[in-house]
Amino acid sequence: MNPRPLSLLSGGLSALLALLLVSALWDTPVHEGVSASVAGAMGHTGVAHPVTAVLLDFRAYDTLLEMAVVLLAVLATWSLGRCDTLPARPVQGPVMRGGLRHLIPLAVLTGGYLIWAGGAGSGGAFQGGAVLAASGVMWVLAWPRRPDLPAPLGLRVGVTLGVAVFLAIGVAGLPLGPGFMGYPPGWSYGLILTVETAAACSIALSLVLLFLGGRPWRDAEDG
Amino acid sequence: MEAQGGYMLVAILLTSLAPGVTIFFLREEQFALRTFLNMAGAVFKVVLVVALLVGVYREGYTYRFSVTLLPGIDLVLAADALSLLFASLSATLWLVTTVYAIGYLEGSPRRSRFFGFFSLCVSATVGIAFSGNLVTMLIFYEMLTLATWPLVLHRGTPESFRAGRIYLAYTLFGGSVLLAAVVWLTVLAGSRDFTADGYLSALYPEHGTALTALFVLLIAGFGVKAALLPLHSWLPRAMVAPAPVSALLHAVAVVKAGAFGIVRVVHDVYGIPLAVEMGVMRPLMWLAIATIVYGSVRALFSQDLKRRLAFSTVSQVSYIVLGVSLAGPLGAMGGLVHLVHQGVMKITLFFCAGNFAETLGIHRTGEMGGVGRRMPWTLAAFTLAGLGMIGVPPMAGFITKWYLGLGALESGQGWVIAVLVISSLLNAAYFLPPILIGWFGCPAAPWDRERFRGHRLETHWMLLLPTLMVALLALGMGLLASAPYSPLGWVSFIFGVAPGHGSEGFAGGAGP
Amino acid sequence: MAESLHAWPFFGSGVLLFVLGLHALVTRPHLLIKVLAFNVMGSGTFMVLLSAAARGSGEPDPVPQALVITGIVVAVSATAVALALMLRLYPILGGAGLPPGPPED
Amino acid sequence: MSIGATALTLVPLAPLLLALVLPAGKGAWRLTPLAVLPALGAVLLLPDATRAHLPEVLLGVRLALDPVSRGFLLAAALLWGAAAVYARGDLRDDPHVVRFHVFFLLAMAGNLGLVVAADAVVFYTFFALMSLASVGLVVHRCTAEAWRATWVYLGMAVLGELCLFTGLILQVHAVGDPSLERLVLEAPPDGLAVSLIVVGLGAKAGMVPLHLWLPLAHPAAPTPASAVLSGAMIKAGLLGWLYLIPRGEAMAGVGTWLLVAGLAGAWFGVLAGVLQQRPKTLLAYSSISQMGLMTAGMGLAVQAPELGPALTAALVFYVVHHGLAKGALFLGTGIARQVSLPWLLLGLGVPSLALAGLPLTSGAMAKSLLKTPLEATQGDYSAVLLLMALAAAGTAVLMLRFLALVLPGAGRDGGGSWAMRLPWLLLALAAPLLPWCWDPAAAWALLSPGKLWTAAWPLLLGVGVALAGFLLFRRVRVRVHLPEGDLWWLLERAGRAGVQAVARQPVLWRSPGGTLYARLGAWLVRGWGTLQDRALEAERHMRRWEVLGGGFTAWILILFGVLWWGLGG
Amino acid sequence: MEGMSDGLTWAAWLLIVPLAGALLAGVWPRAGRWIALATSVLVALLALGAAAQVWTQGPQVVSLGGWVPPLGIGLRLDGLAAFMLLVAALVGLFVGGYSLGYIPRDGHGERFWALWLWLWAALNALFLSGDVFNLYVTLELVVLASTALVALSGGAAALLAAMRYLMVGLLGSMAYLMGVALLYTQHGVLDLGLLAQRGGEGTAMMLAATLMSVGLMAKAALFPLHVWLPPAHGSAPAPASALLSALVVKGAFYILLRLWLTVFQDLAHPGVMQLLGGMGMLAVFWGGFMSLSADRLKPLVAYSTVAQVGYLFLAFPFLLAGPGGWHAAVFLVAAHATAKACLFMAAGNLQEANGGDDRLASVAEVMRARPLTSFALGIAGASLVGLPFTVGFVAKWILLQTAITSGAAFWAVGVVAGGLLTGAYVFRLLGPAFRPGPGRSGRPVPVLREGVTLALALVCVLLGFAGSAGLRLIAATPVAGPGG
Repeated sequence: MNPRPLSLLSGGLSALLALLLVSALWDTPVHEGVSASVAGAMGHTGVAHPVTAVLLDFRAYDTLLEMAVVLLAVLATWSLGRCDTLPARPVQGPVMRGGLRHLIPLAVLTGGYLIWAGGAGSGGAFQGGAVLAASGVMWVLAWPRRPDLPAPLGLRVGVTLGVAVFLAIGVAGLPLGPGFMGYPPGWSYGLILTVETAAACSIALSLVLLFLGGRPWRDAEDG
Repeated sequence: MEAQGGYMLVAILLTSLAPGVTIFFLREEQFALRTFLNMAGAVFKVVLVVALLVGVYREGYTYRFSVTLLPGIDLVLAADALSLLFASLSATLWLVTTVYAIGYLEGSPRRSRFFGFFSLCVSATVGIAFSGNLVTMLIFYEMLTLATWPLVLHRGTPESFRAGRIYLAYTLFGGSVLLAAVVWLTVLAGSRDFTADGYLSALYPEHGTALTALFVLLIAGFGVKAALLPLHSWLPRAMVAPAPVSALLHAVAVVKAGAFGIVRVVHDVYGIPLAVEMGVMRPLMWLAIATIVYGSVRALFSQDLKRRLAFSTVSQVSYIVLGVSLAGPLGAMGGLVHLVHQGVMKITLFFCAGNFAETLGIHRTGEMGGVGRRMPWTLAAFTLAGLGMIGVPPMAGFITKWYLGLGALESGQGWVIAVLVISSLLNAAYFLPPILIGWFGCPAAPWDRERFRGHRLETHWMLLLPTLMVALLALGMGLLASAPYSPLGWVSFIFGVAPGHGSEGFAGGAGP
Repeated sequence: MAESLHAWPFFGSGVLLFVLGLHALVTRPHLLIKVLAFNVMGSGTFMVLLSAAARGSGEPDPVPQALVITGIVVAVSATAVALALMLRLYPILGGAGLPPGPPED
Repeated sequence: MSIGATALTLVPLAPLLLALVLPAGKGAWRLTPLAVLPALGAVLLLPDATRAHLPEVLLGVRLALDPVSRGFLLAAALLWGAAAVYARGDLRDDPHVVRFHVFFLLAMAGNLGLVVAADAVVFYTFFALMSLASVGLVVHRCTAEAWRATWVYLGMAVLGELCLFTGLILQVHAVGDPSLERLVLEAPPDGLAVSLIVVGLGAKAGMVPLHLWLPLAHPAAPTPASAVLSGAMIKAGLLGWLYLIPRGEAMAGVGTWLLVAGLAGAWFGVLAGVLQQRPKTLLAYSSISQMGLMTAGMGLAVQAPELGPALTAALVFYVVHHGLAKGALFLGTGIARQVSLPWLLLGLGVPSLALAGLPLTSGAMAKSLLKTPLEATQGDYSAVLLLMALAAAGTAVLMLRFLALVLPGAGRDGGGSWAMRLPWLLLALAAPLLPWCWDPAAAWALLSPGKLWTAAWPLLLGVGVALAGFLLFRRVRVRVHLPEGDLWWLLERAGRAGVQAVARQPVLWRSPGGTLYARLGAWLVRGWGTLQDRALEAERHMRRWEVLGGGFTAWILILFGVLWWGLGG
Repeated sequence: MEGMSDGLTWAAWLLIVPLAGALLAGVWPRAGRWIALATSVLVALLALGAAAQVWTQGPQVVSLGGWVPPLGIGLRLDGLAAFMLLVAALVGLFVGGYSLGYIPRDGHGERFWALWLWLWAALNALFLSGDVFNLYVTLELVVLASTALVALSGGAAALLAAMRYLMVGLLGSMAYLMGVALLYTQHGVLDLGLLAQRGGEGTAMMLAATLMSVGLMAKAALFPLHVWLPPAHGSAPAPASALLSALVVKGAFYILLRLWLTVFQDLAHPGVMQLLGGMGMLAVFWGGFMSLSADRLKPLVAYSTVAQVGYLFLAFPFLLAGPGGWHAAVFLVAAHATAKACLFMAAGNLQEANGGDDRLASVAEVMRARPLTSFALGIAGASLVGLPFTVGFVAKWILLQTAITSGAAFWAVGVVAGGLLTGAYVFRLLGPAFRPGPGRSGRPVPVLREGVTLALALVCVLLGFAGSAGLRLIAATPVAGPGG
């Protein structure tokens, strides 16, 4: 079938689906969802901001798996092969480099603040990590020679750090705290903070490596 | 007697299973070890079966072994008189056929594979014989398909592949139908052991149609291997297999498994009274009669010797079904005793066919002229077995015909004797001519592939000895029919009738 | 019903994004567009989730927000793997569109 | 097992064992005559009503010796002995001598066994053994004529056996016990069963419509074989009738039927015999005629139960007489060319005239024994007696025709060992001596003038007719020649024509499904091929991304539709 | 229902060990092979322990981090989950053993271990998770790990197959996520148990059910959406395709079954169930038919997976048949997983021995010279067809029994006909082994690999006797409503 009628058909079907979705959502009841019980249990989390509490305390297991997804993505891209030299067309001229020389420290600072602010307001590991990753990417783009990244082992440890720390703390919850992925009472704020910083660093490193799109080092066999 | 010695049954199964599996992994040239394993397994199995025979006959022990397969469904091995009849047949004939096969396949390739599957097949047959309920029988029944398919393909020629494909199509179809039927029956009546007069009578009134449909499915499932009329055409095609395969499988193991299954279903699942009440016996009899006549007619017109024997098997196995469908003790005795007699006689015929083919390269009945001069002993065995098939006394075939006749009269269908007569006539028409031209004719053309010329014996001793042994066995079964350990004696023991003088109530007459 | 009314534009746009993404994913052969379409569908779903959270009278329910954050991160990593694969496929397919039939495997 | 019982079992067992031993030993076939000794011993020494019972063998074997079977056994034993001795000389240098003697001994065992059998199953077993073994004798020479005779004989033997089997099984079921005594007494007058038995045994006894194999088999078989075939084996049919046909009023129909068939056989035998060219065929027709008389006697015995015992005794004597005389004639014909005329005249003349009923010979006594009970009772059997007498005359004509055929060839080849002459002469002597040693009183009674005349006039009439016939044919020079196996010759021709007619129709012979199967097979294979291509095409089509994605959306809508419809939207 | 602490420990450790193993293998790939072996043995023992726990104390819902479900995430350690964990552990153990001989020791091979352990961790998380959104994340983990495994062999076909697999996977996940969003909008709760209690039959619930079901059917390769499976499983390395066919496809089916047993049980209308069953039957015949016409070993086995998945979907029409109707299909998962894994391993052996070419004609020669692998192929094939003495026979028996007790006899006919079709293509696979002519043993294949393949085939036979135990374990699943 040439594309013409097929796209029409798919368009029609999608429109129909849209109508269904709207009609379904139209008569869904309004409810407070879980926010009431979240507010109620905030006291024990040692964190002020409810989203961070949900993310890192109530549904900590989700976040662990989510960070695992990022790590697995990196491993998957590495298993596809080596990344070619980047970028295809380096950015010439002093403006980029000059600007970046001031911008990157600022970005790192904001990232750090975001991680810290996560405890009380909106922010946290992922947001901070994202900003750090952005600065990393800009740095890689600006200085196009082979990026002098740390040795493969270092990279691997760095990427795995976030998940490893979170898992270690989760396992510690078994004997000490209220079971797996539970923080021992009173310790939750400190632990959440460590998890957040480790997660932020790992995510930042992972995103930069994902941007590179392959193994940034020469393996034994791909000569 | 409480059930004990269940492990004896497992031991009997293992006597062929264990050597079978080990033989698979032997290299081709480990000839001595393979022969030893084969023979040891066969002899040991016969010894165990004899021990069982004595146990059941003299002390009346019951042997039972069960392992749970599914909640409410067990794998049960039980040795009652009927199962011992079939088991002893398979055990003795396996011993004989192993010797024959070793002689027949001397120097041919892939013998480890052959003997491996050969032993698996016998363990499946013995498993069917000793199975205590329908589920176990179904399991061994399908295992038999798996074990026999490679044997049909053994030669690897294109037509053996075609035969294998057809064989597989039929038997897999039969297996599936049987599986569906057994599951349905288990759902209806639970998986219960075989009992003397069946265990379905309680269900009859309200599950009437279901039971009839089930009966049809069960008979169709077993009928495939028993080569009943519409499902028989795999048997003549499977004749491309080597002689020992067609001898043991298509004369004894496979075909008898089907017939044995039908006997079990009619006697021990439905029970004769229920089957008669449901009115399924009459169509079964008509099916058996149609197969008998059709088989004999096709045999008459087929020139190839083994194909003729195959069609004769198709017709002869339906004697057993006819006997069972006569719904009387005498008819059933005739059918059951034919289970053994036909096995022994047919295996003699196949051995002789194998000898003719192997020694003189004779494949067609027309080429049998003057064989009597060159291979008198084999032709004598062929004559004995041929006369037995026709039902000439004192051979074993006559005993069957006699009891079937009496059974027919006893159940009021006297006209069935006409069928027996027609079938004997047809048998005579296709067995006597080859025998006659064998003894008195002269060879049309010189035998091209003549082997063993000038040997002391007319052919390899491992081919001749088994042939003569089974021929004498066939004669003995006929001649000494009333002895307690003869098939007729054992069948009378099964039905609790005094052996001899096939009419009820007539004591065997005190010896002088 | 009043509260759900004022959330209507967000539900509507969420659904619209989802459907547009689906349509583009289905019809456009170009791999990059497919990956983008996949992200559009993702954001459409997240929009629906967030508008469900924002419907309430008080401040929005935190759980959907956490779900959305997790969803975004997962979407990013999936997109990254898809792009890496696409880069590897580019020389093989000689164009970024999925071939009509399968290469004779 | 008492001595009597062992002796009785040895009667059939001796030839069986010898037959099994024969192929092994080099010259063992020379011992064949010894196999008869147990039978002779049993006839002479064993008392009446000796019983033997082997419960283990077959379905319980029972043997017995009673006056009737003693007579038959005597005839069989003497005849088989003589033939065996004759065969030693006749077939000495035949290449297949061992094979002949094996089948000879098996047939002997069958014959002797069925005579002493006291159980229906045993009778049937030995009957089957005898008829199948004798096939080996008939086909021995492997000439075209022999094969033709064999196929006919085999076909009729198998048919006869099966009829007998069915009849027997019906009777045994009715009575519930296969022992012959009870069968004869208690068997219900079941028309079907009895007629099957009559037909089954009739095929062996050469009853008229079923006699076709006799004239074919006798010339084809070697001399000793045809002697025994005609002398002893066809008597088995008569013996079977005696054992198995129940007596009683209800059997009157069967009786008359037998009588008519018997007389017809007697006459047919004579008429067809006279027109034959070869002496052995002539003798075959003479056997048919004699058996016809005996069947008639049997019919009378069945019809009139009160005459039963007397007639049975007469039949027994008749069997012995005919057996020995016919045996002598056959053996004589065999060596006619090596014997000088006077010996031949004596050796053949006496038995042939005895057959015709010459006074002072066993023939006269046999016929008179047969007639006296008829004359004695009040029923008027005059018509039957007349016909019998005329048949006797016919036999006389036949015998003279036989002598005319055989005597000219006397002494041509010379030689001929004593081993062949002795048994022949011995049998020939039996004709005059038999009445005296059987029943001297009756033999004396025969000498009375009345009895002499009743025996003599049919003979004289026969001689007169023979002379007239001889003169007529000499002048007219017409060669009337009836082909051997009269009716069979017609059947064969009709059969061959029928087969050719069928073969010409192409439709019938091509296997019905031939082309149909081939076409069906080809169509199936083609269909399968196209189906596979279309499926692969559909699969490749479905693999395109647009189709997959579109299918996905469509699938969502379909499922939602079904849910909506199902849950009552 | 509140789980005692040991319920949580078993479930937790079943998540922690594979995750830790995956992390270690990721960081230290050179020692990946030994880490993987240790992890697989450990996880197998844990799975046995969990099964024993469920067998004795019965099913448990365990809340993570001490937060009770509406707030926190609950793990469901019941009969169904324990059974699937056992199957995953069994297949994982044997695939591990097999991979020791399959994966080369050089750099390229090392990545397999980490990806495999990630897949195993993801599957364990998937089987245990009791939260709808958490299932989404585990599904994503499975998709990424599987894509990487498919793309591992690096050929053009493999990369394209991986891409197509990823696309379908993501499309399915996105539809699933929209379903989750609808559920949350409707009920505001994510835990399976709580959602089941709320139930409801509004359009939102219906649409959520549709979206999630179709998404999962795409990932489980049910008939119309199966086209990505044959190239993916065909071109992946043997241990990878064994895992994909035996476990990954079953994961999607597991979630679908879980949803229809709990969340959507009110929607389980006979019409829908018959539709799903019907598509299952279509898949059986289409898969069987395509296997018959495949001329290479791996596509033939891959299409056979498409067919066998069809059998699994028979669970849905039996859902309404009465209590425990769906147990038969779940037991079939075990039967198919073991048989299919063994078939793929044997196919791998033969392909490598035949120098990478797996055309049926040329593989036959190698078959004849390798009795061990052909024997394993025979037994696994027999188990697939459902011939006696194999776990396949027991599975087919229970399936037929349920079909007949549920009164819908035509499913029984479908199962039997499907069995015949399976028989056709399995014996087409085995046929060449009996052709005459010399066998060519081809390239050397490590004995360990052939040994492991045969061992798994023998496990297929041994499991045949575990029928009643398996059923009893599956039955320990608390399900309210019809499917209970």
